[in-house]
Amino acid sequence: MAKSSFSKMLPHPILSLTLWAFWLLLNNTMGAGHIVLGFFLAIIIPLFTAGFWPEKVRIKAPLTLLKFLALVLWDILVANLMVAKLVLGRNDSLKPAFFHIELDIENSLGISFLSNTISLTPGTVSCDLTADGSFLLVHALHADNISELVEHIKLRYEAPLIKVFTSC
Amino acid sequence: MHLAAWSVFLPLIAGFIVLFAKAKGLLWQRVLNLLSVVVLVLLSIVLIIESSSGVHQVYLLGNWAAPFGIVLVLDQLSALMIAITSALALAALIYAIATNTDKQGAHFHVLFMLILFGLNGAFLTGDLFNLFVFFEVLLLASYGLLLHGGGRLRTKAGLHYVIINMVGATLFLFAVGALYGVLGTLNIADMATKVALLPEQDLGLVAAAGLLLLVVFGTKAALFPLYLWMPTAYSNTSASVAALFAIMTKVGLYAIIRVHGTVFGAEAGSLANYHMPWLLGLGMITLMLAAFGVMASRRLREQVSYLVLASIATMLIAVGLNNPLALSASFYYMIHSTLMAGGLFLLADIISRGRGTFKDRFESAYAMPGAVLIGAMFMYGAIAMTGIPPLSGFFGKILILSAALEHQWSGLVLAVILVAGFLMIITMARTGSLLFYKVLDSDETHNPPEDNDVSRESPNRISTITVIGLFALSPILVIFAQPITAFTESVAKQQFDSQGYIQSVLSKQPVKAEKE
Amino acid sequence: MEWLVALVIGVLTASGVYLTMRARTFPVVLGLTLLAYGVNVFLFAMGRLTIGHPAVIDPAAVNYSDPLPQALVLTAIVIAFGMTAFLIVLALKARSELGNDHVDGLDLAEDEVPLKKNAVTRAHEKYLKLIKKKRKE
Amino acid sequence: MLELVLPIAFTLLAVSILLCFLRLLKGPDLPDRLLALDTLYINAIALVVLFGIHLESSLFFEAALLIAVMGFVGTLALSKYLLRGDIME
Amino acid sequence: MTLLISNLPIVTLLPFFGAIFAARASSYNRVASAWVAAIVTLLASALLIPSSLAVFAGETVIQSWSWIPAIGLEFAFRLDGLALLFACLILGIGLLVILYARYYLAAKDSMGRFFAYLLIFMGSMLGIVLSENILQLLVFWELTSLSSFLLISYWQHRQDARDGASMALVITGGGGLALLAAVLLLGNIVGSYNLSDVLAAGELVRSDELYLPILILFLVGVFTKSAQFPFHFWLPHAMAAPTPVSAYLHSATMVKAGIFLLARFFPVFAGTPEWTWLVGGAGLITLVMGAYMALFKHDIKGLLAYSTISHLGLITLLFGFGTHLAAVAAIFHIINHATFKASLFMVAGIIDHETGSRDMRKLNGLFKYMPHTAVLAIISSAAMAGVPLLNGFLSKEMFFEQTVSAVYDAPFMIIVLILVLLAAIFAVAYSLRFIHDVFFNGDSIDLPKTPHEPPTLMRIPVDLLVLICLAVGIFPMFFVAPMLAAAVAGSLQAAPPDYSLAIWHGFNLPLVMSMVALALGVVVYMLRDRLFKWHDRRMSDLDARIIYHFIYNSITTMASAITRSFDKGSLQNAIAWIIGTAFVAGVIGFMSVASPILGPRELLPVDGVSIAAALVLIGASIMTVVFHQQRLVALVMVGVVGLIVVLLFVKFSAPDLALTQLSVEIVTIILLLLALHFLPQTSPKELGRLRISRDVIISVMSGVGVMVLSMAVMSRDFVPISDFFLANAVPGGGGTNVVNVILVDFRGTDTLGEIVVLALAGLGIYALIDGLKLYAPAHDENGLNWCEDNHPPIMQALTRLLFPLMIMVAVFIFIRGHNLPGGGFIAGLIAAVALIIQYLANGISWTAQRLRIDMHWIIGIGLLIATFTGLVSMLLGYPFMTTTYTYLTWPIVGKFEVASAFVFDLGVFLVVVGATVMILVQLGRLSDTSHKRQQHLESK
Amino acid sequence: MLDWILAALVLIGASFTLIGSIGLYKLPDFYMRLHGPTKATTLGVGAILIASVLYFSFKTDATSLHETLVTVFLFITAPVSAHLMAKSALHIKVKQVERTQSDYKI
Ligand code: NA
Ligand code: NA
Repeated sequence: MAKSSFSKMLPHPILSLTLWAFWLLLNNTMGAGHIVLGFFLAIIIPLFTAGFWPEKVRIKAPLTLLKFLALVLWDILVANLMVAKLVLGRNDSLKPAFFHIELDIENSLGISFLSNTISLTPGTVSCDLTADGSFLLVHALHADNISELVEHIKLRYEAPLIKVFTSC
Repeated sequence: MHLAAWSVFLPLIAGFIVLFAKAKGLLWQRVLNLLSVVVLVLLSIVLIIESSSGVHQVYLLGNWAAPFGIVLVLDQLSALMIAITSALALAALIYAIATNTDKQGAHFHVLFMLILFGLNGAFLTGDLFNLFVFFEVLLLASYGLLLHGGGRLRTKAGLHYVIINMVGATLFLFAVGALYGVLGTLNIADMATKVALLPEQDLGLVAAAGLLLLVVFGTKAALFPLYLWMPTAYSNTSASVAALFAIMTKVGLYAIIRVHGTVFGAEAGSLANYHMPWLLGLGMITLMLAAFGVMASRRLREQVSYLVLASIATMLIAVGLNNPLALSASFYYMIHSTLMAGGLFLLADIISRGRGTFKDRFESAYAMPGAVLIGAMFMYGAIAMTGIPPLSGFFGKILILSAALEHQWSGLVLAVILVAGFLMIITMARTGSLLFYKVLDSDETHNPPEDNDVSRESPNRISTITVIGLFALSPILVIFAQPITAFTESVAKQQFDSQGYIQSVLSKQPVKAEKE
Repeated sequence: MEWLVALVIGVLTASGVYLTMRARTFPVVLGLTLLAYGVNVFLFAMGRLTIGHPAVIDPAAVNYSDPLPQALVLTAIVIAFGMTAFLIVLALKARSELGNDHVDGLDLAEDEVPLKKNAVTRAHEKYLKLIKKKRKE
Repeated sequence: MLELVLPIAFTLLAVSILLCFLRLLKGPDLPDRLLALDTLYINAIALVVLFGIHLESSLFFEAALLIAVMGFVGTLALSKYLLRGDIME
Repeated sequence: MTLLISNLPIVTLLPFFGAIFAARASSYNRVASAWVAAIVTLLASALLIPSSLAVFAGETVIQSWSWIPAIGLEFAFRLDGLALLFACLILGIGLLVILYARYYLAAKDSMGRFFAYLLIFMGSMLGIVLSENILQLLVFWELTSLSSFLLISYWQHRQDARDGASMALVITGGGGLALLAAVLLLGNIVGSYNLSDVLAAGELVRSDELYLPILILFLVGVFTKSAQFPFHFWLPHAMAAPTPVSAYLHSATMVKAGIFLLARFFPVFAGTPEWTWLVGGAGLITLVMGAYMALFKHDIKGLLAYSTISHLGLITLLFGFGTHLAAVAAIFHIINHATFKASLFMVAGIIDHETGSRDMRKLNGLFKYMPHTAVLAIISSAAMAGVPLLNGFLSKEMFFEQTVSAVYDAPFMIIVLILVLLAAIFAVAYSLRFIHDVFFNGDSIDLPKTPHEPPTLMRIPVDLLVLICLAVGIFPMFFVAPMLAAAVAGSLQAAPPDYSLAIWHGFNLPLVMSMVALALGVVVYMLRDRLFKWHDRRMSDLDARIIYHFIYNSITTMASAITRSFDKGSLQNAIAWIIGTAFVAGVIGFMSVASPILGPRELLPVDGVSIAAALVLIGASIMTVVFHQQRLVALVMVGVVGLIVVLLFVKFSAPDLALTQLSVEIVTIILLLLALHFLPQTSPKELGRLRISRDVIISVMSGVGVMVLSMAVMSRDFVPISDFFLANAVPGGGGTNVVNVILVDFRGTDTLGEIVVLALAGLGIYALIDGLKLYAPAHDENGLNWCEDNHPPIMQALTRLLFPLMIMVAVFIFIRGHNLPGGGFIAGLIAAVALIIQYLANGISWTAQRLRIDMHWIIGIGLLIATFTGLVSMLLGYPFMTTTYTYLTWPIVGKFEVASAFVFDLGVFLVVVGATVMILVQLGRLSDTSHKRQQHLESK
Repeated sequence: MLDWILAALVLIGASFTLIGSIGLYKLPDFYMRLHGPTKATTLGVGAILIASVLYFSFKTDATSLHETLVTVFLFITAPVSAHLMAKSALHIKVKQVERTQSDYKI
């Protein structure tokens, strides 16, 4: 009973936490007033938006997530340098490619994270997701070996994401 | 002065109460709306009495002194405008309810209340940008009302109306902006004091902005060559809206009197009254073109629209004559023409309904039900509107003409007004003859088709009475011409006293905070 | 810098005016949007241009940009948005009532070249016919 | 040092937005123009933040934030338009 | 006694009130209307008696009340001899006509309408003759035109009646307006509109430089009303009226109104060469032409109409002579003509009534069927022809006498004499024709009815009138002298000259002329067959009506042409006019003062980014124009423009504007996309080079104009009121963001108006979309089917993630608005966009299920909050919208501000969210309803 | 030192933003152009934002971290836009360069 009313009050605790932090970041302050205000907002806003989050977000392995994020940030840095080189160089030597990645991840937020990651990292952009959510179409700016690339993505990004997101 | 402010806020509050009442059903909305309009009518009478002292009553919105805050200013002219608006609104509303016009689409009553909010606000505000805002309020409400009910021609007319007014709004902002950029203020009274002190090298900009503003107001007032929106808009909307719209052109005229009259009044140095010749000249052209339009009309509603155009042109001429007597005459004429135009639009609708599938087209139709009464009313309205004795139109015209005698263009003014009047008279005679005399003979070969008979509506008692109610004001204007002209003279005198307005606005002090 | 802004205002106005005078509703809406941009910048510029002095009171600040035109422009932007929204919906209404998107309700004005019929226009024509038929019934 | 670099940075950004604009003009397809618009939005964020540094003012931060939050909505809607015609269904 | 000091207005207004009763009475009893009319007439006559006695005693009765003092309009009446004479004619003949009409009207004619109109006319006519104030006279003058219109068109189903009526109205109404101008100018010279003053100011008027224009305008009024050349042609067409009307209006009274004015204003205008030439000339031509035309009319009423024209010409000519004696003759002839012509018309009516025809070629030998009527007709005609012992003879003799004496004064007037004689000859001829051709001359041909005598009571009015003709003709001194003397005195405003009313003045030139006229008249009539043939061949085409119709049609055509060429119903045209005018106005305004274009203000330096951004903006703006036919591309271009405008606001220290512009920009793009789906994707190409060049010129001009204007302002210094806002924002408004404080406090009413606009847009759009169904394309332009994937899952997932964050941002922006850039409006837009993204990504139904709020309520509550925040201050004795703020200190939280403006801003926030979401979602739903309809249609 | 770091960050940021635009401008087909902005700009903007964080944290007495939010939003939204643009381009069959290797035919 108490638990259910708590979960009604706080349908998405992680979200609330995020929002609280978010609020303090927004205001660029750790002032007492904003800590209190942010706290209330972090409770109220999820209540209002609860309906828009049909499935509960559970993050199983927060540490993995953090590691994953750091990895991605690094990759983005690398990607930038790489793309810069490709862009500034002779473009007719580029070997662009379209290819599908068969997905093992099922959680939609997870798929989205994967898709974003792909788009943000080395020379790839996620272009389409098949209707059943089982294949992601990716475009690569320059791909020497497509299957290697697919493997790389699956191992480096999909695997940790599967760990983090459990589907309901 | 709280009362004057209430004439603005009452329709606003009523507006959203009516919006909430939507859930309760149309009857509630009707009752609430009627009640509010009746209160407005009573309120406006009180305002006229209150303002008759000749003192400008100034209301500091937000308790900020002019020119920093927005002020509402009640003088005799604004009280008069509010009164005319309320009276017209009452008639239009009753007619709309009687003919179930309000059922033809959503939110009629809310729009109706909010247009009154915009109108009364525009009549009271003493701030140029705030005038813009109230203009936009009343315009957007008017878009909704104009389009209410839908239909091919109405939609097209609405499209034109909306786009032209959006262009107008843009011009308005250009003008306000330029005036602010030079004078550094938005308050009309403050602008006047600043213009009077402006160095020669900045005067050209103010002059340009002033004329630009004249174009804006001229568009609203339907001045040549800016009036093209007007006949189609008025002739294609629903009758009660057209009747209410009879006030819309007067808003433009009012704005010219208020803004240009104050900012470019007698004390404005080399720009004093520099807009007047334009008003007079363009007013005369408008009048002639309106008379031609009356002749060229192919539908009754169109014709009535051109008659209204002619009446506004006549007023513009009177204002352009720039003397107190002429201005007084234009106010007398405004009271007359606004109410008569409203009545005539409603009557045109009754006629159109009575003629079945022939509507208001100028073709011979079968005699309409109640033709004798309606015909008599039509004749009455035409007499009033074209300025034939013994109704008020004639007296209004005489007032204007005798005020024109001293003007250097008197001959031309006389000629234009009389010739235009003549053309309208003969055309209206032709119209009446066509609508009521030259009816198809249902006995002979042209038996009215069955379904045609069905679509011919007998005049609804309440709607007929509404028209009669408006028309009955014409003889009152004639019989009580003495007190009424005395009143309009006093209104005009107050307008010529720009200094009085300026002093009152700028000297009003905010309410001091009470001691703790 | 003022010349640049004046030029911008001028170009926005000219483009806006030209589009506003087009015969089809959608370009007119775009024209009015540009015109609104133009007049908003104009109105804003009437408070004179200032760089780096937003009108937010700060004890350290030496001067401020003129806040009044900014407030006016804010109001004007909102109003223009309301008007544009109304107009575009009205344009749809007009298309439904008039059967085309010409501002005067003409299928094809005298000085217009008919468009090549494409899949959509053909389907639309068919649809209009269907409606007509239904109205007759 | 910063004072020296900022004008250069601004110049780079100026060239950048001009390049975006050229793509916008050239197209050839709608997605190209769309991409150019999207890139302009991102350039604008850089410009605004840099401008804030230049003026030593944080009053422009929200402008950058809002461009990041809402700038993509236009792209979203335009893409959806190409996909479905009907963007809200 | 009050009756006696106000009997004149009562006499005048009585018929008007009587008209109401007459109109109502007919519903009770057919004849009741006639009774009402008769009683009213008798009553009015009785009321006039006391004042009449005073008049005969040499007084002028004036009764006046103030009316519109500003212009000198008084409610004023005057009875002198002239007025009395006319009042007697109006009432006396009126009574006879009422009696006559009661029998004349057919069973199916509406009695009520007829007598009501007749009474209105009677009152108007009385008003003309009894008015002391000439403006008031004009009121009645126009009323006679109006009532004449109604009476002529009484048989409204007849084309000739309608045409005749409108022609009469055009001519007499137009003349009335000319008269109005004359009266206004006259009053302006004299300084009063009262007749007493005007009549006393003849000298002043005649010496004024405007005398001739005024005279001409005055005479246009007179001539139109009294059917003088060249305005005579309406009168014959007015004969379409029922005959009592012709008898009353178009012979006895209304057409005499012009003549009345000649008599009335004789002391003011007469005695100048201009007067003589204009009045005399018109009278002479009318006299001769009317007499000639009368002979050739086969319709008996036509004959009488032209005869009337001719006699009116005669009277006019007499006034034109300008001498007092001539005026006496004129006034005398007015009386005589009224009596014999009224009786003749009544006879014509009887003939028409009893035979069903008025064509003299058919009517013959009626004497044997209606001898009594015939005798009456013979006597009246004789009077008309000027046969001795009848009244017509007396005045005609006086007329000849005046003509002869004019010849003595100026020998060339012999031409006038000859013409006058010619007219007299024709008068005899047509009088003879009226008798001979109708009552004798063999048998009738094809008459619809078998003729017989009329009912006795219908004949009695004729009997009485004929009796008067005889009485005056034989005993003029007894029957007419006092009246005539009084009338002459009233007209001349002086003692009457010496004149004699004796039947026998000795054997003089006038008598010879009479004899010659009688003799030659008979001869002319005998030669009529040849004359008719000659007339038909040569003269029948001569008809002023043709010219009238030509002018009338030309004016109508011109009016249409002008109207259609200006008001083409083209929006593009209208906008071009407005913008063109604005440009011209701006330029003229600027040029009207010699101001330099640029001011002395120091300008800001330019930098590279600004140039680049400006280039992008300008380029995108121009590309919008270039690509406007490819709408989606143009829309993208507009998006670019909007973005650069955001940057411009950032650059020039307007963060609030930047935020607002950005949010609005996004919403606008969505809005336009939603709409574009239902519109064609391309516009047709335009060929009209002329139009395009015109538009380019207008646009470039306005662009340059605006650029110069903005540069002119920006290069000048100014002193704005804004320092006040900067100084008072914190102490007075409690906020550091001055722009926001202006919006919610200093100028809160603007913001209130602004949210009302937004609310109205929402409601208006709701109303527009209500029931709107459009064609929603099933595939794109190229025939490509839409993508199956309506809610791409990646977009779905990430936008849901964004939702709470965006709401947080909205709250953030809202709360800080009072002190830092932001505020309710921007926050509202962010929240709205947050919601709209959900609609975009997840679909309407999905989102609506999770957001069960009617946006109407949000709007309403928002307005309510905003307004009531304003109203609360009124309760505390402050003006509307007065704000207040205070600082609170709470534990943990610390010190924070509470401001009423904040609540107001909350109202703003709600309205913005409500209206924006409502607008977009309404549009979004459109496709659903449209699709359903399409399926429905296709399934049929 | 800070000054140098700031300068470097600003310069890196601006350069990468420019490179993104260069890619947008010069790459041969739409799909390839897509890569420029989505990557280069993230780093470009990111670097400038970090510069801003450092700048305001050290120049003023309060730490300024709110710039990170811009990055957060950008990392969420920019790839979504790219994804949708690509999807729509595929849908309307925007051409790809001949040499594109593909297990997928437009
Ligand atoms: Na004044
Ligand atoms: Na939709």
